[in-house]
Amino acid sequence: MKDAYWPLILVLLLAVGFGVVAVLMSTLLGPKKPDPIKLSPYECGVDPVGDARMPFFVHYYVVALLFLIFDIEVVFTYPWAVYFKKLGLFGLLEMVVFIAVFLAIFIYVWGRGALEWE
Amino acid sequence: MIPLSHIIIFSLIIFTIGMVGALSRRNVFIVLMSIELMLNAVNIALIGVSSAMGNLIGQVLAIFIITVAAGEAAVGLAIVVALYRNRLTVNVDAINLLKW
Amino acid sequence: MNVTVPMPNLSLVVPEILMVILACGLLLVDLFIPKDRKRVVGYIALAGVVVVGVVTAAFWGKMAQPATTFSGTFVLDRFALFFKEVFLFTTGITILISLKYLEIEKVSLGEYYALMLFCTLGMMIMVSGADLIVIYLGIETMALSVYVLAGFMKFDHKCTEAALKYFLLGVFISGILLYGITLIYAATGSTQLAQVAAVIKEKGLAKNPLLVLAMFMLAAGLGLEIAMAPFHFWAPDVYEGAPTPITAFISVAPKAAAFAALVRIFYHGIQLLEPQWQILLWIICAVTMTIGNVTALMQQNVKRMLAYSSVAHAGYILLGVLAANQVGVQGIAFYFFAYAFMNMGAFGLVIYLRRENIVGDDIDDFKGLAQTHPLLAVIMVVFLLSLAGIPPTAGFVGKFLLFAAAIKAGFYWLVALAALNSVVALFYYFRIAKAMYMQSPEPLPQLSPGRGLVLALVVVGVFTLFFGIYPQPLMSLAKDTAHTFMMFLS
Amino acid sequence: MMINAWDVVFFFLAGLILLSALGVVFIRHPVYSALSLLANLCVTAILYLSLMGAPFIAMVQIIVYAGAIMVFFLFVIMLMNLSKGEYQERAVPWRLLLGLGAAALFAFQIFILAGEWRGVLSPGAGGFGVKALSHFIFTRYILAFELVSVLIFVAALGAVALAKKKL
Amino acid sequence: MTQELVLVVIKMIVVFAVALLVVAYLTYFERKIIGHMQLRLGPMRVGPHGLLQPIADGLKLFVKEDIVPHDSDRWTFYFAPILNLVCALVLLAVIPFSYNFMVTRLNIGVLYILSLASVGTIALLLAGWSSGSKYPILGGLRSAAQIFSYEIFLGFSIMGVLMISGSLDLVKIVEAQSKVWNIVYQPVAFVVYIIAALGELNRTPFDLPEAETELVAGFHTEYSGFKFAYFFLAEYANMIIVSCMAVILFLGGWKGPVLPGIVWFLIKMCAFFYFFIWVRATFPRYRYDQFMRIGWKIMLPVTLANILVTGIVMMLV
Repeated sequence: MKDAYWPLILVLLLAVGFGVVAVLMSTLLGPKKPDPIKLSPYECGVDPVGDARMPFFVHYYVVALLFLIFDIEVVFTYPWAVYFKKLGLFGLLEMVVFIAVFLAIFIYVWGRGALEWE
Repeated sequence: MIPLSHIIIFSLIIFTIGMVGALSRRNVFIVLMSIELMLNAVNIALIGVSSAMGNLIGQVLAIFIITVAAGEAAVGLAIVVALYRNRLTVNVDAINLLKW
Repeated sequence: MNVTVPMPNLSLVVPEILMVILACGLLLVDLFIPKDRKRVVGYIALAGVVVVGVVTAAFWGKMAQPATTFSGTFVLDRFALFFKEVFLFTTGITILISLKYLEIEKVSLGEYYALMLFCTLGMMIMVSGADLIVIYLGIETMALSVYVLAGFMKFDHKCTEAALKYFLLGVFISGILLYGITLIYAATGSTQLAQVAAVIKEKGLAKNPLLVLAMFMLAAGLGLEIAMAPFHFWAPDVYEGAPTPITAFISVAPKAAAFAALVRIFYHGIQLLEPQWQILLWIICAVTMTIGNVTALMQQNVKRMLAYSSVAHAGYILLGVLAANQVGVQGIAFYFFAYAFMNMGAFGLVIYLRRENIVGDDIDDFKGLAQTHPLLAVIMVVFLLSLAGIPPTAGFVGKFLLFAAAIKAGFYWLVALAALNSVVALFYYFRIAKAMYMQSPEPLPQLSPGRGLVLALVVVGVFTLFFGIYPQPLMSLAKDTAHTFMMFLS
Repeated sequence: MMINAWDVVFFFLAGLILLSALGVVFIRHPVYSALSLLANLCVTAILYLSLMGAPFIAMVQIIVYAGAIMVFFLFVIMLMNLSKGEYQERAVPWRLLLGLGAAALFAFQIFILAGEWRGVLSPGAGGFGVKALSHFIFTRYILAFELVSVLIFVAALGAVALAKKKL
Repeated sequence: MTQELVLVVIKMIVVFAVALLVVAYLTYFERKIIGHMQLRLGPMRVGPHGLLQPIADGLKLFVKEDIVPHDSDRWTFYFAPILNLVCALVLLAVIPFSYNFMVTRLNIGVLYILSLASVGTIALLLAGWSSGSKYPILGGLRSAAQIFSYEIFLGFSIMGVLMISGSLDLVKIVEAQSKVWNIVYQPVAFVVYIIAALGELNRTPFDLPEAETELVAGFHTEYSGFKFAYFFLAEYANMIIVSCMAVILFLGGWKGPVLPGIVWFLIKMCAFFYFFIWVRATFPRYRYDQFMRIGWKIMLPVTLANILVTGIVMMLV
């Protein structure tokens, strides 16, 4: 079987079509009895307190940052892994250096306590 | 058969749109995203040229650009976060302690 | 079947490798050093920089011919070595003047030094890159570290703001730089400078509009770090907002790196477009000098004034680039060392005046310095003389070389303009001197500089004078640099 | 017949990219703007895949740009979760003028450049495999490859140093 | 050309229909199996042994009132579940159920799957944000943080397999396992893959976004009706994908004696389903900090070491 990308478009269309149509149908078919309490944000039955704004959680930010960084490493490792057999020892050394630097990042972040979730 | 000029002109248009956004919008996030748009336009041109010439250097550069864009996003948003802590705003207009 | 990978000649990148190891090691060491003894990190960084400097200097004798490695993406020649020494020197001095400052600002952290080392690494790659991709990555490594350093005092409003402005502009301009690289690639099918030059020659692309446009974009992209008009307006803001040692650093090292990269790309990559880029640089040079000097006249804040003065200096150095002859490159090389001495010194003095509650960057803070600290005032005068280009200082020799190169290349009008500008510059340098000598002092609390700062001031002060009186050693080094660098062109 | 089909594909994708690019710049709310950019990046990936024979870049584009950078953006926007009023912007005419100036400049460039391209894209001719690309990155551009790790180190270092409240 | 098109369409419809059916019955079997494990019977009322239960559930969700909270951001509120489902469904297109049976074959199949999986995260973030209420936002951020953390380890864990097979093409990866399955060479990677998959699927023991005690119900607190069902569908569709990938990467895909390939594939896939359900019935939930610690402090170094060891061993052999 040869490579072909065009079927992906069909698949995408089918998936989107299914998604949109089903949601629309259910919106049209379902009952409509809105009332203010039902439409208010859910807070365990208590009246909503404050707006949805909250303090900045820096931990989430750091995790997202780590993800971004290691995602880059993953992306560079794919072509290397695929080509590894041809590259041989030299390729391995290249990747050792590359991973070593990322490990340094990792140790640094760990040591700074950015991985601790209090 | 698509002439390469189409691709390049197209990428220039996108690049310009990004430039307009980066210069005229006030929300830091949108300014940053407009800049990402500019980089994306560069990538379109690079890959177009690369595949028209049958030369892979453009694709290599494109990968590096994407990587650098990630680094820039990390640093840029960190600066925005630091600023947000100090000022509780992300609007470039409100950032005016220093006169340009 | 294995592909044969030519083992790169790693010996040429030893300084860079050492730098990476130093920076990473510094960070890891920093994790285990208690909060009150962070000064040690600074000492380690300094020692490391000195070692790398010595190692780099050891290459000098061997590099009579340029050597390339990593499949021609990296080149080591005397030009690169010379500039690497400039960066390392600047970094060393910056670390010295930071030691005390960081304690006053309460941000003594390993990250600070590590970022500075990474920044230096980026610049070292920039001057050695023989491929636009490598140069670009070097620029970005440098730029990202500088953005963070500029905003390092993250609870200071001005500081984060300066960082944001610098960052937004920098990233925006790097997009334009990239488009320039893309256009060069599109026109020649390569990003390697030697190949680009060969293709231009072979196909006669010297008047190709693509390349001309690319040239504009590259000049713009590098012009940001150089702080040349019309991309100079970030400089005063960032210089004012950033921590003062970093301001000193930004005003010298990235500028030198960007100039080196510009010279390498223009001379080795697109040298056949010389008629075009001469017109471009002529205009930029004239505008940059004038804007820098005229706006500097109106500043009250010393950091801002020095910022505009550094814009003006970028204009003078552009004279050397424009000349495109051996004297020009020699002048650029010499001038950057001289500029490193005098500018670091001037900013060092601003740091000297830094007290608990006073930033020390207003011109009034200099009032009557001659009475309270006569020696300090004398040193400042030396730096000011050098910045203004008056003998017997290194600044004079550098400026002389640059002007000579421009005259040799026939840019008489431009040199006349530059001379006029130098006269204008005298006025604002004189204002600081006047404040120091002719105004009575306000009651000053005791200044308590660190030993590092004193040492740094003495070193740069002595160098400024020494190379002003006896410039031969540095001149001959600069001449060798220019000689090997220009061999390509003949 | 085939030629026309590819032209149609190109103009369709280009139109989508153009629309979403305009969306990024002119939509008021940053979350919608980010979604527009997301669409832009994904359609660009389709463009690479379908017309330019660059499947690996297309995937990297989605993994890194759409899957990491945009997630990061949205993440930070949502962490701050500013209320709607804070997205109001003052209209600044001179900024707009600056933008229009840039646009005019580039329109001018397009006129200069339009005649300069002789190459053509021939989609369907099969592009480069991943391995060809690997060969380039891991033999010729080793230095750049290793430099990337340093660059990312700098980014991580800077971001942590700036964002963490106390170190 | 036309023939090809028709073939693709038929395959596509078959795959989707079967997948949706499998998803529906997965929920049934999950309830049944867990029920039996806990000495209960599970659903019994609708149809014999409750066999029609999933259909009843689907119908119920379909005709339920579709509540859109007034604080919500209407467009994104609708967009998020659709994006989530679409990202899960389009992945089915490249899974080779046997040597010949797949919608389309890509030479970068692995990347295709990982790339779209990462876009799915955005849907969760959007769902949480668009609800305009604090629990969903927190839940969305949590799920996203969890999913993309574990995505990294997932990516690294399959690197060893890629090194061995030297291709990103799923079919070639299976073909490379003709003699020995990759699980023999890559046991560590397999274990990491399974853990990462559990984390990425938000399943017990890592179903933290839905930790009722802390966060009500996670990012889909405000969702109801069919939009809610979409998240559910997407989760189970992702489970199918993850299982398929495990089979392809580590367990030799459709390879097996006697029986036709596709049967082997389905058998292996069902074993994974059973495993996931079993884990859910057995393990308690982790705390969020423990979860993150496991990920970043243990799995990341392990996967990196695995890559290097694989490399060294491949050099020596």
